[in-house]
Amino acid sequence: MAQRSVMTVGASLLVASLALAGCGTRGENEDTGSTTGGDAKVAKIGVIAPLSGDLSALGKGIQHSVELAVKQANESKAIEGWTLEVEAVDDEGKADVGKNGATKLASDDEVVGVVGNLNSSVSQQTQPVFAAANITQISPANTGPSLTRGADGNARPYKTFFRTCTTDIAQGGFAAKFLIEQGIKTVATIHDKKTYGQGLVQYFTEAYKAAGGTVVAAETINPDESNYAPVVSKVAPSKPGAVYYGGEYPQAGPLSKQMKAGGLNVPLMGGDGIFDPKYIELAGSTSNGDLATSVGEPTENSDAGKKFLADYEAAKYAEPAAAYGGYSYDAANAIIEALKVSLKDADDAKSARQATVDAVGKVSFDGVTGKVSFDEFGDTLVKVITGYKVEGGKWVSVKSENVS
Amino acid sequence: MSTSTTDLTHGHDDDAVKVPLLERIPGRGSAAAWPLGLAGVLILVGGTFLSWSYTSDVLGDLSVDFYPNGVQICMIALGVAALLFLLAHRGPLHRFGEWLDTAAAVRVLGLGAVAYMVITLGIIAYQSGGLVNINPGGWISLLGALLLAASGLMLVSRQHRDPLFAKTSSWLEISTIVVLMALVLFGAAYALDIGDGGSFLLFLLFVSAVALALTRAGAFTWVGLIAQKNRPVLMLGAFAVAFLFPFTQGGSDENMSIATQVLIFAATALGLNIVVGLAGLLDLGYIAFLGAGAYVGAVLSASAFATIDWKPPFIVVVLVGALFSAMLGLIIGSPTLRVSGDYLAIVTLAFGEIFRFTMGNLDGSNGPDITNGPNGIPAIPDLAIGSFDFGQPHTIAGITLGRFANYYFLLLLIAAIIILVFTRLNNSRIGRGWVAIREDEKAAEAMGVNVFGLKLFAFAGGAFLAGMAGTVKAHHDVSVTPDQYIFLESAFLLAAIVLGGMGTVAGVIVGATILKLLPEKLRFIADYRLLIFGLVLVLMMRFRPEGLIASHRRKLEFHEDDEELAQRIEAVHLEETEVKA
Amino acid sequence: MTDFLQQIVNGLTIGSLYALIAVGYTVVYGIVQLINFAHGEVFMIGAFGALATWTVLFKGQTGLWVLPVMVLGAVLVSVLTAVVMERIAYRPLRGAPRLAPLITAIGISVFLQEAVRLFYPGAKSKLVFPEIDVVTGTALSIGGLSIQRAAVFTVGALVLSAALLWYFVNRTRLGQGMQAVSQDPDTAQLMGINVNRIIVIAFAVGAALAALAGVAQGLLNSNIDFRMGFLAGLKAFTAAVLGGIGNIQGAVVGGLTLGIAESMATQFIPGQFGGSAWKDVWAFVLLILVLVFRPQGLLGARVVDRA
Amino acid sequence: MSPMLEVKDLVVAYGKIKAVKGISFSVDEGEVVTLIGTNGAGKTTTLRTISGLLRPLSGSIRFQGKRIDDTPAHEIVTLGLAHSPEGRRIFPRLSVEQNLLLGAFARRDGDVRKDLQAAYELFPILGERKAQAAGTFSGGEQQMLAMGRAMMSRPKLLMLDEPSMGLSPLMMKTVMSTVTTLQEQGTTILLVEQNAQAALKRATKGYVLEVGKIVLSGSGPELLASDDVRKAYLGED
Amino acid sequence: MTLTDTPPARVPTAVGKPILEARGVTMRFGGLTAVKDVDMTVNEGEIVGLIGPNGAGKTTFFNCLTGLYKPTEGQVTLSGDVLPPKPRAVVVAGMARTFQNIRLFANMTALENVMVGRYCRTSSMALTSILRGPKFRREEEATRARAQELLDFVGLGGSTESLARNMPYGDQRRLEIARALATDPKLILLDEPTAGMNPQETKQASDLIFRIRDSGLAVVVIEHDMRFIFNLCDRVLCLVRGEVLVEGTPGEVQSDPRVIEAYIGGGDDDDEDEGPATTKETL
Repeated sequence: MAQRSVMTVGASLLVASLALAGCGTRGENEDTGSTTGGDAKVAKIGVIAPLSGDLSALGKGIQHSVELAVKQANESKAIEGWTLEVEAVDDEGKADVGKNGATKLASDDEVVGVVGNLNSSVSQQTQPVFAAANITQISPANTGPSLTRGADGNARPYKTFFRTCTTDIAQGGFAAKFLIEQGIKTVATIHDKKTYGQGLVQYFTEAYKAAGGTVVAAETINPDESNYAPVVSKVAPSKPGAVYYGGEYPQAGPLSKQMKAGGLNVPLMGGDGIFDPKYIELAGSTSNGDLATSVGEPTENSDAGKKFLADYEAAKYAEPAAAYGGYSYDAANAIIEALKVSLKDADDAKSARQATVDAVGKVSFDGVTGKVSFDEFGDTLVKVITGYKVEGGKWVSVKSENVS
Repeated sequence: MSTSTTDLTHGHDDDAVKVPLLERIPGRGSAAAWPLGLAGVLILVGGTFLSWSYTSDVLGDLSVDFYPNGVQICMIALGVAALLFLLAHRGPLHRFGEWLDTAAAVRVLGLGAVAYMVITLGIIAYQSGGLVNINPGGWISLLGALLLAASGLMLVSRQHRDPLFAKTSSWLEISTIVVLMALVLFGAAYALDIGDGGSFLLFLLFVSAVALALTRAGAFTWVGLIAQKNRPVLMLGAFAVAFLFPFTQGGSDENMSIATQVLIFAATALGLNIVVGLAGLLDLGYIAFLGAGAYVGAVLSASAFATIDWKPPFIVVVLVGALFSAMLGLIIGSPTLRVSGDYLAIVTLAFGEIFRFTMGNLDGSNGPDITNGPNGIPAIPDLAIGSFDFGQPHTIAGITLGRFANYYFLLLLIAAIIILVFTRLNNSRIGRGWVAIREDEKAAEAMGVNVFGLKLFAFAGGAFLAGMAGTVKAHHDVSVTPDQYIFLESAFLLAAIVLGGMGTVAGVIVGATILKLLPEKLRFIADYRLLIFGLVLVLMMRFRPEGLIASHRRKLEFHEDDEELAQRIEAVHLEETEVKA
Repeated sequence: MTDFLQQIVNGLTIGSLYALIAVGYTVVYGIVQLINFAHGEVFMIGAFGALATWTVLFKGQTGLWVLPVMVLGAVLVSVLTAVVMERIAYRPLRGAPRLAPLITAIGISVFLQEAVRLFYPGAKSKLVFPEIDVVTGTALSIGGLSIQRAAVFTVGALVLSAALLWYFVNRTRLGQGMQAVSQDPDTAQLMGINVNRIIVIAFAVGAALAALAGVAQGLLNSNIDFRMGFLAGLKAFTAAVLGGIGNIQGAVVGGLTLGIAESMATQFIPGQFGGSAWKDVWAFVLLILVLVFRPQGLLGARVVDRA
Repeated sequence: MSPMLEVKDLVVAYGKIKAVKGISFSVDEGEVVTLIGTNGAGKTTTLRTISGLLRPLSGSIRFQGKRIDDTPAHEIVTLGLAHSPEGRRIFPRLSVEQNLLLGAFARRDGDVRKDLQAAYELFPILGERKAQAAGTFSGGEQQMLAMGRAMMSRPKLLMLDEPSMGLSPLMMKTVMSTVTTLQEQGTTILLVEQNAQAALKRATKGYVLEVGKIVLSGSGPELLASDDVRKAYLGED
Repeated sequence: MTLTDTPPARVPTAVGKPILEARGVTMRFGGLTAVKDVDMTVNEGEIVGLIGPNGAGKTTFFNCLTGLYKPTEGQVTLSGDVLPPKPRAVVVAGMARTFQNIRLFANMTALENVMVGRYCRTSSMALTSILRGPKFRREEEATRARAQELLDFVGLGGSTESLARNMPYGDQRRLEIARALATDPKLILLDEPTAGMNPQETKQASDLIFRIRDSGLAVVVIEHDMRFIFNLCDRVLCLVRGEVLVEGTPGEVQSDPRVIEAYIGGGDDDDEDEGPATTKETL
């Protein structure tokens, strides 16, 4: 019987507490942390980049640069009545993860624009997701021409996709001219069989041949390996004046070192993928004279660039801005510029998406990497490329040129 | 409690180790245990109605009195479950208690509740900067959980009958299945909706505590039996749940994107399960067959980057992709299936790498231009079957279903086909042949089983199914690139099978879901994901090599020396045959 | 002709690396019939062990005398990893179905890679391996051939280890015990040989050579990264199978053969399917062909199938 | 004096199948004890359990008074119990001398060389071909090697499993006479043989095993004279 | 062919035409001759025993018969057709076997084990199995029925659903025989069918073998248990050191001094030297 009574007590207690629960009040979204006051509407700028895994250093730089731009915009109350927020999503550098992330961003009604992705192969899968949701996507790093120009080079596949970096065509062309000007008429090309590297070498080769140079050898390496002696040995007998490498610094550095150790004592030239201090570290002391191209004026040369670097420093982010920080900052600002127009009369963020896409196409302002504006394909109009050379263990800019 | 000394004769295989430890607990078997448990439940549940946290931004919002949020509701549910078991142990529900090891269930629930509370309070303290931020409700619930755990440890299992032999009416069975299915649907939808990782983790803990308690109590033995008995109902229910799932998403594609990937992954893993789980062949390059299908799908699509001008209808593409994949399976299989197990694993691994390199090379400069090399084939248009465009949202019964939901249904169909092939082959002459080969290849050969033919068939058949899934994947993904088909993906597929359970459909689906869903939901551990993955593989092989939901036979194969297990499984089998007859 | 010889030199260099790693596969397989998939990771960890030793003890030093200490550090770390791995993960699985240790091996492999990536400072990207006087620097030029100094180190390491290993296996008591266990573990026990200990020693010997290979690769390529073990391990396994798994001489011959085959494929396979883009494909095709037509490998004896 | 080897109620099983079903026997110092019986009677299983390769399900094994049923195989050798297994099981890819030295693996003393000489004296053929790979030897030579190898551990008790299996009569004689020699030199021997007559002739004690049980025991000559043994081996009714 | 429960008969049935003929079978491994020039004929309805001491080459000879080895010289014919050296082809041709150490599919039930034996006599392939048409159902039903019939025949009708690994030793032996019978053989080879059995089980085994013979099959038995083999067989071959030493009726073989010598063993004191010392058998 004792059990029975315990039961009754228990049951009545339960009922009582449930009744009490009905009377409870749970505040509607108490915005305690908000600084801009309760009535500001929220629009989000997404970041989609590899935030974990081996590319995370680059991805985090993108994320923080966007955060910096948004923070500055909020501080200056750039858009009246709206607060901007950053929603960062990890794509791990993988297409399917990236697609999930893109879908997640697209399902968030407050997201109007996105900065990303880092990898072209991921963008290929996120483009349609953002396009279907009318969300502006600006990549700070995708250099593959077909992303904006389609298979035939003249049909824009997704109206929502823009980029602040230049394409492989511009870099390859500049590099070709640069080498010819230096009097190097024969070149061996090597690339890593990845989208970026292969594209770069392809457009370089076209431009180089057109400018009268000869490609004496064309090879590839496997980026998972780090011994390139067989390739170097194969290339060396053709006696090239330089090696043009399509790929990134983790392979380019050791390649440069092994080239020189293997008796191929000519400069290695590459694109923005090798324009990194780590390249010099990996390539060692024999890298003096190696060449690279990068997009835009040297960041530390322009006032905007200097300010960006100083601000970034001041914000004390855990990771450095890295290679794509400037482009990401410009991309975020391009979206913010567009939002100034599109959000003006909008009731909510979602309804402003189409207007934002339209407005981004028309922005024009001076950014960290030069003038920011887009052509009819969504490519950046300003195609300033700078050539760099390794001198005394540092990248030193040699010349800049607008190649458009 | 006169039977307290002889209660542990009931043979769960690992009880033997745990008994001495348990028996050393002070107060074990005392009469206070049961009321202590009740008190624990009351305090526990009572605590959930009070605020747990001072700040409002941790784990949703735990700062409001008399308004439990999701995290607290899970705790209430846990308490209610413990209450039911306590009442079944002694009290109004004792009729059920006769069939169940109620003490074990209370023990698991109690310990689970403690873990749950400790983690919750830990998260609150960590995220809001100190233990001060924990409000009294949290401490009260923790106290309740501790009492419940103590009660569970002190309770002694009564002599109970094996639920295997419980005879139940069919309405009870069918309604149990329906309720379980509904819970699965509800739970899945709820879990997917949880935004932050902490809450998701806690929900997982809650689900596993309840599941473990039911297992410990022996309830799953009975569930397994009625599932066998009412197989059609179960299958129907499972598909109904899977079919209804998109409708719970309120038109949002966020989770559907994940769901489609889970399905692609699960379908592929099911295909691999034919090779590994049924035929016992280790394939470490299986992703290549999915890739072969995807490339066929891409090359024959209307993408501007496609290199072949033939644009057949999709159904033809599916067949071509599947056949192409199967052909690759034959090419790699026929010379190498004669080599022994380990070697085969390496050969398939090498084949997977060859596939990836080749796809990266066939770009016009290092080979004929077929795959566009590393750039892959992007911009693959959405499928359109008849007038149904998979790219466009459709509205059904007032609920909008987006692009991914469309693909979800198609993939569900493909998964259903693969499941059908899997189960029917398993229960046929061919399936028996495979088991025989796994058990003793030489004896199988000596009994006239066509060992080589059956292995080759498994290999090519598995490849066929993966190729089929691949063609859909190409359209679903929009682009096909070689870097999606790396070795790690094959390892993941294998892991899905190993984690879930070799040779079972449910196991593989569970495994695939875990491997695809957890990383998405637990993004805060993203960087440690692979580390944990590696560790889990090692631990699984050490402690539960047959996987979470293993087929009986596989379980036995991994426990060659366990005679008790063999007896138990035979008893289950006999009961099942009897029930079916 | 110079091209040919140059590629032979390159092939021998890479082949020596493969051979050093392959010995580990072969020794362990010979004794427990286990493909220790995680052996490539032991090699990687050796390289990191050497780098860590240098960073902690000698940062900035380039003297040749540093090298032996680095090698020692590498060997210690690798051997420790291998022994712990055997004890914790493999030993409990002895007698389990073949699938279990193989999957365990994949798990360990992923785990070790990730552990290094996450917990070794800076290991998320490639790390620069220190330059050491005499063994790195400008290549030697002999009759038009360019020979990297580190290549001399690598080949030398292989020759020396092969000689020591030969001595160990054939002339020492433990080595004899090891041979006995590999031929007949049951009977070996009857001789008073502690089989568990021999298995640990086999893992340790393989790990020591892999560590040496790790140092050699660091010196050769001047950088190391946490992923270097996967492909190297796979190639080394291929080499072990090529030579006849379980056979130590076979591992050496197989490694050198594979290395030379790869560099030859880079240079001499003409047309679209040649060049370095296809060399890995040819290496794996070679593996498959060997397994199909000579499963016992180049030097292995056919094992009589006891019914 | 307690027996040198004492086996009590030994039960050994492979999974569910019991191969040895509770046998007891003992070997005294200086004896030659033989276990005879048909295939599958459990003789080899018994020896493998004594030497630690198999673990008994129940029962005890004592060697010189010390229980050894829980001792690992490689330690049992060091106690002075050597086992020359069925089918010789020499290490085929090692030389004769290497094989012999492995027999002394567990020993730490310096007399190994001396024993090596003793083995070569006992089996001159081994001395003549000490560098040859053992796998190239004929069955009889392999058997000699196996016995020599077992003797290298200086055993107090030597267990021989089917030493005459598959040998020519001439070889068989040599092998069996070696058993006698060893006994004369003071080694206690536990012999498992199918050639019952040869075995019983030398045995001080014999046990007949059938399906895992001892069905008959007695002194060698007793058993040899027994009708039951004849029946067991030739099915004479 | 049907197997019926006829009572065991000690009397040999009428001997029919030869089923299995081995002619001059020789098997060498490297330099060692394991089996030398062995002839053996087995006629319909006959039980032939194969005896010999350990290491006499019985198992090697057996493997030559069952297609595991291809004899170095000589050939084996079954009903006039030369047997291909493939175990599976041998089964299809009509010769089934059991194993010395039981090799059942341990984690399958008794019924499933026997159903595997039906594999080579059934034909439903993938598509049939997936679509489950009437043909599949019929065949599956027939397989099941036949397997049950065979289980009943060997006396395991009550253990249909037991796991093979859970069955007692004697039952496992019988199950192995049932599985072999399921392949519809003309001849069945039993490799030490009573090893490890107690006398009662041995008796049951010989009854079973008689019943198999009575149903029209030829039987070859390898055994060590002499009582068993001399009770059972119509004819016995004694193999010593790879050669046929004696062939004849049980009575003849039993009383042959050479057999006694080979078994109980000519001690080393007997100076009688016979058989070439060159033939050796190793592992």
